[in-house]
Amino acid sequence: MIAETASKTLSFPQAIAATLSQEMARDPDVFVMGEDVAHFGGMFRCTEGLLEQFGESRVIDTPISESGFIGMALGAALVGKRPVVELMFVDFSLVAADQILNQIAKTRYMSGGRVGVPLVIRTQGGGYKGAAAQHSQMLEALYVHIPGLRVVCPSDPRTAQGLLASAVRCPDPVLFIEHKQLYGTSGEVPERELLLDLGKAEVVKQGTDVTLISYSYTLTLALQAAENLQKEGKSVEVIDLRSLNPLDFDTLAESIRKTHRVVIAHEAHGRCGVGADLACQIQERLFDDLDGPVLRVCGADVPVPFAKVLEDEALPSAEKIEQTLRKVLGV
Amino acid sequence: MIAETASKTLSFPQAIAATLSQEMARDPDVFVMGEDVAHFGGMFRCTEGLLEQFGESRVIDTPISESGFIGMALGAALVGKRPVVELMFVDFSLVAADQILNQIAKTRYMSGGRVGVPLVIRTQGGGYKGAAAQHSQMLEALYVHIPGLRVVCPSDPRTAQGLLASAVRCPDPVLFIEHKQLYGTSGEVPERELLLDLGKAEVVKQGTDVTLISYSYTLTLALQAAENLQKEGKSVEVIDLRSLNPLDFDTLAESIRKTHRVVIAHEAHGRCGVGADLACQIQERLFDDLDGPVLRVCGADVPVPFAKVLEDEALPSAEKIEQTLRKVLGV
Amino acid sequence: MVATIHASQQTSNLKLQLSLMLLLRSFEKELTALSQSGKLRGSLHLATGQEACPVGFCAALDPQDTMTVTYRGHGYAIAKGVDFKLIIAEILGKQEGLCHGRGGKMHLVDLDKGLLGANGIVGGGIGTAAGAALASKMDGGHRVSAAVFGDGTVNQGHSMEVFNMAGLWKLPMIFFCENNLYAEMTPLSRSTAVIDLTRKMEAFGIPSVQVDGNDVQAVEEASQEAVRRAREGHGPTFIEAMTYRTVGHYQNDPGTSYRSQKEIQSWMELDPITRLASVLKVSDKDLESMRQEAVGKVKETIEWAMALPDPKPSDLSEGIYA
Amino acid sequence: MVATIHASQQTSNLKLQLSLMLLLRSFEKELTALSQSGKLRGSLHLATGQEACPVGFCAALDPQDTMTVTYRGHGYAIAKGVDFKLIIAEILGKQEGLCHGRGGKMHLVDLDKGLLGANGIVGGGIGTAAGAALASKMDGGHRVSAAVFGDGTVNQGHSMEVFNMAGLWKLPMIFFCENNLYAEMTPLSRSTAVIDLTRKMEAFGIPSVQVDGNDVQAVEEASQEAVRRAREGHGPTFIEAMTYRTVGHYQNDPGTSYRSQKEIQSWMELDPITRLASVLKVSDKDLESMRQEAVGKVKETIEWAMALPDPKPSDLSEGIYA
Ligand SMILES: Cc1ncc(C[n+]2csc(CCOP(=O)(O)OP(=O)(O)O)c2C)c(N)n1
Ligand SMILES: Cc1ncc(C[n+]2csc(CCOP(=O)(O)OP(=O)(O)O)c2C)c(N)n1
Ligand SMILES: [Mg+2]
Ligand SMILES: [Mg+2]
Repeated sequence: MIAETASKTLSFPQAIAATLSQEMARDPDVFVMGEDVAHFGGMFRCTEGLLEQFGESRVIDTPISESGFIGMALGAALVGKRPVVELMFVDFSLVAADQILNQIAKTRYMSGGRVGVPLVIRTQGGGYKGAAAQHSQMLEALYVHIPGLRVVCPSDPRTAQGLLASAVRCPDPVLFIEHKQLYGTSGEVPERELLLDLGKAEVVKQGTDVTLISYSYTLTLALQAAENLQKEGKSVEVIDLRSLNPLDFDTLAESIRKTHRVVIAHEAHGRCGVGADLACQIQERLFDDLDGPVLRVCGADVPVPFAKVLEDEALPSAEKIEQTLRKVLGV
Repeated sequence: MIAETASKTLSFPQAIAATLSQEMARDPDVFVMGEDVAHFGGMFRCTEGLLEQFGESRVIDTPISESGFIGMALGAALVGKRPVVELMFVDFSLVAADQILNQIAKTRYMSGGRVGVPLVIRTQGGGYKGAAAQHSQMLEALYVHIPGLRVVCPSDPRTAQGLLASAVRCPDPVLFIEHKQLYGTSGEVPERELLLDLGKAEVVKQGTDVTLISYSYTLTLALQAAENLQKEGKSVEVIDLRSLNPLDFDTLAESIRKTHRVVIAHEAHGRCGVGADLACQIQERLFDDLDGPVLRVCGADVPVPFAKVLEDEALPSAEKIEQTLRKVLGV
Repeated sequence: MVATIHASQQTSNLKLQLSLMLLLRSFEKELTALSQSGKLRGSLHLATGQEACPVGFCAALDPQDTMTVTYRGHGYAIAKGVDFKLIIAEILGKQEGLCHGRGGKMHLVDLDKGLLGANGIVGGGIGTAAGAALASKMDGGHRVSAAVFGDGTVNQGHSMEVFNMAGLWKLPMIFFCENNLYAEMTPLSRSTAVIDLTRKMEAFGIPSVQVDGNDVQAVEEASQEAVRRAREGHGPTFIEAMTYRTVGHYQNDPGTSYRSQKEIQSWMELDPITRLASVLKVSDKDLESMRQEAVGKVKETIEWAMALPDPKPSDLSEGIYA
Repeated sequence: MVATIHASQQTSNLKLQLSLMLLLRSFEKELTALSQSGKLRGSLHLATGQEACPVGFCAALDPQDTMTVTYRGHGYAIAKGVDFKLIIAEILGKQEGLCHGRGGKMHLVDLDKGLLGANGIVGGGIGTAAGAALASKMDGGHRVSAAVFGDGTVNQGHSMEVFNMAGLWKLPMIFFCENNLYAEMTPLSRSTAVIDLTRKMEAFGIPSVQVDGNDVQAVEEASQEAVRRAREGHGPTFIEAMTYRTVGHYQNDPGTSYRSQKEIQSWMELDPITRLASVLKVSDKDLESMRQEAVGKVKETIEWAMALPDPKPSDLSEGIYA
């Protein structure tokens, strides 16, 4: 990592808003649309100030018509705009799934590569807040399964800033999933423009005994678990996946060839989840490097329950990740 | 398997229609709805004759409003009906994804188990017909990822009949995915009512050297590949998964403990697919039983292309499965 | 039907409705306090100021009639007869709660009382309500089914698909739209091309009626008429109840950044509770003591519910499949 | 604008339109033959009898105007100027095809000609068209965007969401609805509560016009007017073009089990090609020779395209990401 000279502290929503502002100032084709993003500044304050800066024609409040306005983003992208849509909860992506999966994801390939779809769908997911089954999901696996979309999950304000700027400039459609637990966090971000490579995973903690792969808010929990084990002299290498599609398998492989042990931690359901996908690919391609099975810590295969005790039981925690690491390490 | 005395030959669509007729005659609460299912008898002839038998109030043509009428099936199920919806192509399920995944799949759990949702969504998917990217998908992985639905894929007229009858009687919502390649096939079905257990996989060919897991139309290809290798004295055990959720892991495990080698073949995309899910679970739970990695034959991770040469390249074939079996067997 | 009720019975009905509105109001107040003190999880979508809608509408329904409501729909649940205590227990995430703590506030459901479900997805339950109406039609159409939703919900594709099928098939149902002028922070005029929703419904062949949603008697009357039409096989009615939430969209929204103090004040003056109280000539003192009684009932229930056991973590997977 | 064109120019325009309609008709005939002989993969959704719609409508558009169409939309692609040869090559799955053989018949797209895409999902491209209109509006509204779709498509939620936003934001666009009376095998009267679609559009604040969709001049005129309105900032127009496919829904549907012979016959008599020919006083003989010419052109192109190389299997993953 190159040292970033000047930096400042921003909350996660501020980092998003600042990045959108930066990109809109840079490129007049970038515009923002979604429910209550303009006059109100976004339900989660991620578009605050944009209306004042860029006006109503580039910061657009929409009706509650996700399929409609996401479809419109596709059309605008095809004629040269760079729409950044806010979809308030990723759970609501299901009312627009045809537009995302049958239209946006497929347009480029169906045209034989002749047509680009440069748009970003920024959305928000995840649990831990008692928001229950229809407001707590992490749905990235659905969007990784269908080819054609880039799927990106930032893990803190800095990666949000760097990945979002790259997403806005990306010629492909990007589904950018923020986590509601991160909205309350703050962190250092560089004063200057930051661009992080969309297709790269990052080793965020070096280690030698086991590779722990995670992303989004779960990375916070993964790092806690890794630090707990560090105290006992166990060295956990932690990788922030960042991009779920495309996958930076090389970074994973390099680590696994060193550690020979793997744990994957994410919040989404296990079945056909990203963890299952990674574990499958790892055993397919690195079977002989593995000392034992790739283990996962996932959200339980039930709709996210409302009651705290149940939600806690259903979702990953630092403790559960630590337990799984111990299992893999035999300690 | 118990010998089924009297039998007859039916095409796949006839087997479906006969089963629907049987279930509607048995239970007055069963009704059928979908686009052109009544007066026309279904785009694929799977509801032929039902209107004449049961009348317009139980065989209902709908507008092109999949989200609406699938939502209505949920409401009807809640008050005691047993709707069987036809969704013409599984690709179109994406315009109804909220109703299927946020509503139907979650209703029972969100009610604390107090409310049942006995409905069936019959749909059709798959490629090989030059129907291109929006009419050729197998989307089961999306519906397995989200808990709450039973997901079932018949592999011939007989399993279609037995599984569909069970699906109609099931107290949980069932997504029943037929394959367009199977519509042109015929097979023996029993004269008498057939009920196949919804949660069971079936060993359709015994073998000792490698376990080959498949389902839907791909099973046909899997059996061809297995037979080809049989000629060389290689004994492939072939399992028809049938139910993708819940998963009959015991049947898989029993076979794998015997063969120590696994190949999974399906048509859907690989990333976060059912094959990835199975491979992950197998290595998690049976790591020490495996002689090598679990390998997959999947649809390529591109939208299904139109041109024949490309579609052939993208989708599984008996030959590709055979090659992968050879790799696993080292022959 | 209304006409056959004796005046005294009507008055006593109205008194009950006043009590019920006070109960809903107190319920929301106490929940707000609970939320502020951190004892309540998740978002709290209140309907303070809109109480005449659930109370007036549900008065027109029979026990076997069905309905779906929104994240803001606890008032309908209570007015439809769902056990108030079980709702509070659910909102507190208790095993004895209406949905054993799995569903929470946004997902109340109680088939015995005809509540097919609250919903977290805008418009998500409208198809469900229509499906129950379709089922009823198959059985002769004696049960009526209702979908309750807000003004902003008419822009969701699912809603419009269902409007069309209900109009086409003349389903025995009621679309009860609480037009509180805003969808979250967006006024109807910035989200809908045609803001006269009753005109909009003509596209779906559904007759409409607009009603003062802060007048419980007017709401009940319009609802009775719609229910009658539905039960007699004349198909669906769209009721647009003009109302206002005097609070924010949810607990963290004061509701003041996008609405003027004057606007809020003018609606406060149309408060359905004080209006009904004055119709009934209930003195301020009597009203206050009725209010106290309602608050007491809610507080007591909350206390009871707080002491209930949580669900068992080991039962996490209970209830997902039959 | 129409008025300023000299009569002779108009006649020569109409002659060109007649040729174009004959080309479309021949195109469909030859493709049908190809499909019957097993040389064409997949479904073939024809628009035989509806040719006046694409030809009349596209005549009103400028090259930079954009549109989305359906699985049945090859006529619009051709009339909008997409290279006819590349379309045939695409339909034959060739590497030189419009979409390098990846898209196929249902997914034609050519940004250079303003064709934003055909679509396999009913209503799936309507948002796309509106998005291009929104972009145009941001840039001053000089480009007009059109969504072409069928009568049954108005019942899809996505369509209605977009109708509303287009009406609300006064987008420079045209909703061109080919009302061919059926959605697959279902007549409009069994799928829509209000079958007068122009009335339906009032719900979305969109003015409508109904036009004889088998009269190419009428279609062009109505379209010119709608385009003018859009370009002048008056917002969207809904054009309902009454037409009929004299063939089945797709190649395996004779189209006769759900439509009477009489009905089909009566529409055959309104055939847009013979009608325009008689307006232009083109003799049967001349018409036949024009037809022969069109057939020749199509056959020649098919022959050319059949000989082209297939895509390379090893290039399967080309084109999915930038
Ligand atoms: C599909 C979907 N989109 C967006 C939301 C977020 N959301 C929750 S309430 C709401 C406003 C709904 O407004 P209205 O229908 O007027 O009902 P009200 O809240 O005013 O009662 C929105 C946009 C959601 N829950 N579901
Ligand atoms: C979402 C969706 N549902 C169903 C279909 C199947 N389907 C293809 S064409 C069609 C009929 C469309 O009718 P209409 O809009 O009138 O257009 P037409 O085919 O008559 O030109 C249907 C139902 C589809 N392609 N997409
Ligand atoms: Mg509202
Ligand atoms: Mg039509």
